[in-house]
Amino acid sequence: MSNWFDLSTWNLALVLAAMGAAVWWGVRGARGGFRPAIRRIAGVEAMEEAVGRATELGRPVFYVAGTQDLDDVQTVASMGILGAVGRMTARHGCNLVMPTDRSLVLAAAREVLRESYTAVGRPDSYAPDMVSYISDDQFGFAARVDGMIAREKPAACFLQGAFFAESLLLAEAGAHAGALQVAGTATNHQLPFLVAACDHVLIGEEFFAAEAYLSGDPEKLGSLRGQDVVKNVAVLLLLGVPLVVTLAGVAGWTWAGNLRDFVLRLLQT
Amino acid sequence: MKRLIPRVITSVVGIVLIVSAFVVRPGDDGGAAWPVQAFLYVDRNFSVWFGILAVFAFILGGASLLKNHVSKVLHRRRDWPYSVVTLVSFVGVLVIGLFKLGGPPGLQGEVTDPGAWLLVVFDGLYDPLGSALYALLAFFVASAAYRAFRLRSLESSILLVSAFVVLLGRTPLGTWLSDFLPRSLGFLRIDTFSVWIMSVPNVAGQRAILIGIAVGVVALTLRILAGRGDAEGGRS
Amino acid sequence: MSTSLEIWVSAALTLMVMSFLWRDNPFYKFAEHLFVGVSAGYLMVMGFWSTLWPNAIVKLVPTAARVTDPTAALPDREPLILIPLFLGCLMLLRLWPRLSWLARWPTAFAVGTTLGYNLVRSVRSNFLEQIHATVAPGLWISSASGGVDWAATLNQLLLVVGTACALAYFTYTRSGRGFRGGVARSGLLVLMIAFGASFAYAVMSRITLLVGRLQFLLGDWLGLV
Amino acid sequence: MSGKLHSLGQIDRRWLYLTLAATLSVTLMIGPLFPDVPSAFTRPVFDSIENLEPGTPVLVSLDYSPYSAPDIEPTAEAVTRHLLLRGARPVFVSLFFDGNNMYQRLRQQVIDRDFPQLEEGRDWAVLGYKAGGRMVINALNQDLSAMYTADLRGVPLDSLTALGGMRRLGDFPLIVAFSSGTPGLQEWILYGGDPTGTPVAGGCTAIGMPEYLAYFPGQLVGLLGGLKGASEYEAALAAGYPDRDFPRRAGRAMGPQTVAHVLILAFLVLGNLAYLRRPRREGRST
Repeated sequence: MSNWFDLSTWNLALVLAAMGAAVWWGVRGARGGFRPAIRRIAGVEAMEEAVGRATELGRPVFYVAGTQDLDDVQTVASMGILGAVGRMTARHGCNLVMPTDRSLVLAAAREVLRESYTAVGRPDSYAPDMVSYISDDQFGFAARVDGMIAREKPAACFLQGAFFAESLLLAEAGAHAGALQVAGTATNHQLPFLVAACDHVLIGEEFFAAEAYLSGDPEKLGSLRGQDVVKNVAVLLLLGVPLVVTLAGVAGWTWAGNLRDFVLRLLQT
Repeated sequence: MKRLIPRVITSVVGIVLIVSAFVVRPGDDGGAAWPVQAFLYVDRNFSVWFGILAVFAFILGGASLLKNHVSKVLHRRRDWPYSVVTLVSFVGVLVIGLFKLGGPPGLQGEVTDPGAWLLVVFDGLYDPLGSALYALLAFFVASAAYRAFRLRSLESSILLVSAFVVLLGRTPLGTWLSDFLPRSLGFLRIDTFSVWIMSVPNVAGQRAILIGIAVGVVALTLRILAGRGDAEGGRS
Repeated sequence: MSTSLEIWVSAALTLMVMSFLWRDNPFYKFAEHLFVGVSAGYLMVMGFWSTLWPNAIVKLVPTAARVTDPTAALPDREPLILIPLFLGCLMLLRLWPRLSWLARWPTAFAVGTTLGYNLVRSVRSNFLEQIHATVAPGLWISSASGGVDWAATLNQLLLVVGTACALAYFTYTRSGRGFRGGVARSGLLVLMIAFGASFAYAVMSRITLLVGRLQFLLGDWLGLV
Repeated sequence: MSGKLHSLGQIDRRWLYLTLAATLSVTLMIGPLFPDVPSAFTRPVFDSIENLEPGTPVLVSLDYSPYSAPDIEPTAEAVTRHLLLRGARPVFVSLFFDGNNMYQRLRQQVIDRDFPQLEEGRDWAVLGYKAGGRMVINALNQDLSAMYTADLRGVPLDSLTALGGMRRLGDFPLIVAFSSGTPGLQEWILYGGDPTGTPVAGGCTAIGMPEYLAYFPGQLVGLLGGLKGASEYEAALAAGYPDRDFPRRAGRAMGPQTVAHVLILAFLVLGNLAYLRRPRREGRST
């Protein structure tokens, strides 16, 4: 073995295998028909509320699926969320406006919305020009969407997907128009600005969890359950190991010292 | 077949590289068993090959740009004259760079050597345009600070207060404002407090995000290597 | 005021971009489209001469090394370099819709390499090392004189609890009420403080870039600074 | 009063743009220099370079583009000066396609200006940009020659005395990365520092500072964040080498920087006052 593998990396291999097993366990459970309960995600609940409010006020709902192309995982996840939003606007009979900056996203979004409107029995309310192509240019797109928001004064703006610097322009326009804004992104460096300017934000991982929840895909939900097991173990380690380290150091108990050495070796690569 | 082959490629490549991370790294004398050598060869050369593919991705990007803008011009779509600007500048820079115009004679030397025309393109066009586009962001932040960043909920309030303290702590104003505090309350000084925010709650939050993403990476990687997710990120 | 044509052109382009602050206009559009073309061309040139030429073409046809340097020693031929070149050519097939399915092969290779390399490294550096760095000091920090450093001990406790709560916020498959809900909620507040710090530093970054541009306009161009 | 404040909230954003530009321009023309002292994040970088043996090769990665240069280039300049002062031999690489150009600028500003007696290939080496991002680092882990057969001038690696016999990344005693995003410091930690055990020190644009601090001090020796980090480093350099008169590029830019922070803070306060005092009946539904 030692001629082939670097045995000092045993802990890394062990942890990797354990994490993989947890995810596999979650997915297998889901395939077996188990549906894990998902905690309430405020941003998701706010979407339904926002669409209802838009209907009452007779004003449109804006949806921007980020500014990246369809090869970005976040854009793909955004299409899942768009499907759910489309079902909401179809049920309430409220107007949906979706500007896009990529022709591929335009095509995909039309397909998703047509399915959504058909699924709730309102195929007649679906119109392809709900989704429009604006421009590929980052700021050019933002400027024109800003103009649309200022004119049409939407009651709700959903900014869901991968955003870069233009997030500020879009969120500011929505806030200024008095829209209820729900943002969601895994682009970490834009999160602070979105949190400051929007009413609800799906933060990083939460954005993908929301998509899994809204799409109802059992495998995604199962994988989520497996990941949660790993994270819970990590939380326990974070809280428990410092206690053991302290006990070993202050009280000088041998067993605590041995446990400390083992766990720290496990974590030390 | 159209779907199977790419999935097999992804899985095999991914699994081989994961294993190779655990293989022994012998010193310069070599002398490892042949399977180890094979893993090390793959580990090293796939990195090099990836770099070559990255350049093809640049080429593909340039070619799609060409295709898009040529079709805009041919069909006289909205704003087509601007597409001419893009096309001319793209082809121009390509000629200047690939033929190494200026600088050392012929194709010799480095494309960024003093005297090369590409340096002029870089300093006269690329740098000012890119820098100005990024500098716009300062204006957007200023206006959003005034018009959109609101104490609308507990979360956004905490965020804004934390941002406020950190920003203030980085100016002499912060030092001046907390000068009245007695020595014993030194930890309440705005500049000290802002360093504390950076090194305690900020690090706690950032570490949680990193740990969370690492777990997500494991799940995503396994899904794709098991052939469940689509390698292209799209839906199957 | 500068007498260099290059600086005048740069200044004019800078002002064209800045005119966007007034409103979207033809000058801005011109500048933006110019940037798209220039940067795409520049990227391709750098990729070609820095990587494709020495790492692929010269390795396949060693005499090519003499093109850029007539005195160069010729390297050994590496026939296997044909594999990435072949995959690269397949990638370009994406431009022809009928053959674009073949472009999935190089993408599959790129995804496989990215995932394969990244899995181990991100678990090591972002999972294990991060937990290790947080827990290893324990909860009892001694001062230099041998006693307890109360401030450092308190900070360490807050760091440990803060990290745990913030991570708990990123778990979803539970009801989210009661104790666990409270933990997750306080984790959200830790995250908000962290985002506040990010916000402040992002503001700093952006202001710096603007100062840089103004230094160019007022200094290099107008000579006022 | 609340009516006035509310109408303040409706102000056209172009007035805000103008205020910012005017304030910054005036401060730039006055040009104050703020005194600075190295923080706990900056100090370890300075010390680790101060402790290098003369003649040690150090891998220096220039991972930034000209658009982020004002926020990171002053750091790169100050640290490179320090490396050369200590007699260390920087070996420049880059993961950004603008890297070779950024090196040319650094050479003009630092080497040509302050160290004209040094010689390329002997006292420093330039391997330059390679495409592939993190994969470049991974290849360097095993063998520098997997990625680089020669330096930018075409001189084979074996003939570069500056390399001092370094064969792979793990041989270097220190990696210094200047980073403005991805690929950058995080990739150097994940793919370079952690697998090989080589210490990584870094400079980054301010925007990256909060995230990279998660790696400090275990996986990262120290961190110079943005203009402020550069200004602190310049101050440390001036204190450590009082007989050399180096430019204080970052220190000079800190004045307008500071004024702009105060202005943004004022915008935040005023905007929120207007928000909190808005007439109730309007609520959100306007």
